[in-house]
Amino acid sequence: MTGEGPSPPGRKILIAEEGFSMDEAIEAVKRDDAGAVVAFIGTVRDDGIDSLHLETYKEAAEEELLAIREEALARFGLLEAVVIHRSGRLRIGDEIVIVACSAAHRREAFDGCRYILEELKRRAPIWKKEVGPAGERWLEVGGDPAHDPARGREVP
Amino acid sequence: MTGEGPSPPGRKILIAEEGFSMDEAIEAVKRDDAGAVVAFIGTVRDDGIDSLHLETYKEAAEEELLAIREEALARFGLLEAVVIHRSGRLRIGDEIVIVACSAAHRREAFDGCRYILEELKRRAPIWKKEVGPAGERWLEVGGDPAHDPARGREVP
Amino acid sequence: MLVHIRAFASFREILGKEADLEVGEGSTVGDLLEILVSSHQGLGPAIFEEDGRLREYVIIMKNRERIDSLEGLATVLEEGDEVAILPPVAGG
Amino acid sequence: MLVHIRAFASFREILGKEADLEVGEGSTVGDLLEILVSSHQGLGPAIFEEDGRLREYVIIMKNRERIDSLEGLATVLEEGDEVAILPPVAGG
Repeated sequence: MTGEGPSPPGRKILIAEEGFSMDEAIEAVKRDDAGAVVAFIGTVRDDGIDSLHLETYKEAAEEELLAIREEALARFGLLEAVVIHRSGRLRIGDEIVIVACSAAHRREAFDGCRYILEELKRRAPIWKKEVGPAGERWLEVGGDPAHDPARGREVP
Repeated sequence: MTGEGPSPPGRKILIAEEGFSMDEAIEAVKRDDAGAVVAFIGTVRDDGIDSLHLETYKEAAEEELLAIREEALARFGLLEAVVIHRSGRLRIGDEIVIVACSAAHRREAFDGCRYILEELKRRAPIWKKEVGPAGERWLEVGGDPAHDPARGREVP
Repeated sequence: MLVHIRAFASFREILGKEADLEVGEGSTVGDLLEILVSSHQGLGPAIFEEDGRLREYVIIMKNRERIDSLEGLATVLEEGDEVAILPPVAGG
Repeated sequence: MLVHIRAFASFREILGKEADLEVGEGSTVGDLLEILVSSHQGLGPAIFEEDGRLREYVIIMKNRERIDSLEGLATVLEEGDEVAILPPVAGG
């Protein structure tokens, strides 16, 4: 299921210890029958912090991301989807995550990308600790209060 | 208004005669105060065509794209936005357009990107001609057979 | 006086890409289109309804501004104006 | 029998990253958590409500499956099981 495609390292889902190439992730979802690619890139925002430490339950996170990806492919008619999430220590501006999706048309690509992102935040066992002048702080809530998982499950 | 930023060629809006770098467009919208980047990439879908010819009223298209970009910055609180649209002859899989937006949070980045894309399709003086085995055909509305022209004319 | 005409996509295939056209002082956009229609077969039905109104999806610009936001077909032309005739757009 | 314990983020700071723990045959996830609570100060209030139920946002997994979809705290453990204790997630 994860071994069929091109880079990033031939995998659709990756918890990455190192930085990743946005171009490669986008190239990996392009297909001749797709007219639309939507990519979300989350970056470390300067909120007065020095760095962000990402901790993951790697095996469980990859399983969850694979499941979320499969759901999105089926529910939104995506043609391809790649998710890469960093772990480890990041600095301001570094990429945390990329969710890249392709579809025949733009609506599915937007909706599928957003679904994967919201479900990732809600379900994937990943944690963030902000490290700043005032000390360290675990961020405890990742989900968007406006996101309704039930609604997200419907094919639009 | 267009000269302040980094590449692509220092401009936020571009009608490009040649292929463009997706990575450069995305890098151009990244900012330390942004936590989210959303990029839409439209590509030539294989609908049994040989090539797609893009014709633009370049000066008017750039003015319109600049206006749409300014609207999106103001309405969605985007921190940065770059739009590059190809003109000329394209083949299956080639990039037609990239709309890259950054914002503090993902919701604004998604909504702003989608707004720019829909307004571009509705308002920018750009036309597509499909060239295939059956001859040539101008696409007269939106280029997307699933797209409803009446709905497409409304501000989304 | 001379005005500059530009046409795009399917209208370009009827009218040619661009041209300068001599029109009388005080001519309107409507006057200009009548001249073009009379000299280019197929243009009339392409841009006008049977009752003579401009088709809804046809865009005419004077100096890159839609004539809808000026005085429509009654918009008066001046020396050197650029008039563009645009079929429905299809970018993105 | 030995079970493997993993803890993450704020719970890792209380429990340590991972450890093997000896528990009696037939022990449940609830039994295991009681042992951990009794030996790690601060863990009890972090994962349990005052009435002894697991806090809603705390996730316990056995072999990477949430105990919610097994038998909850009554889920029986076997030799070599991996039990993970997760605070609210915050990825993306």
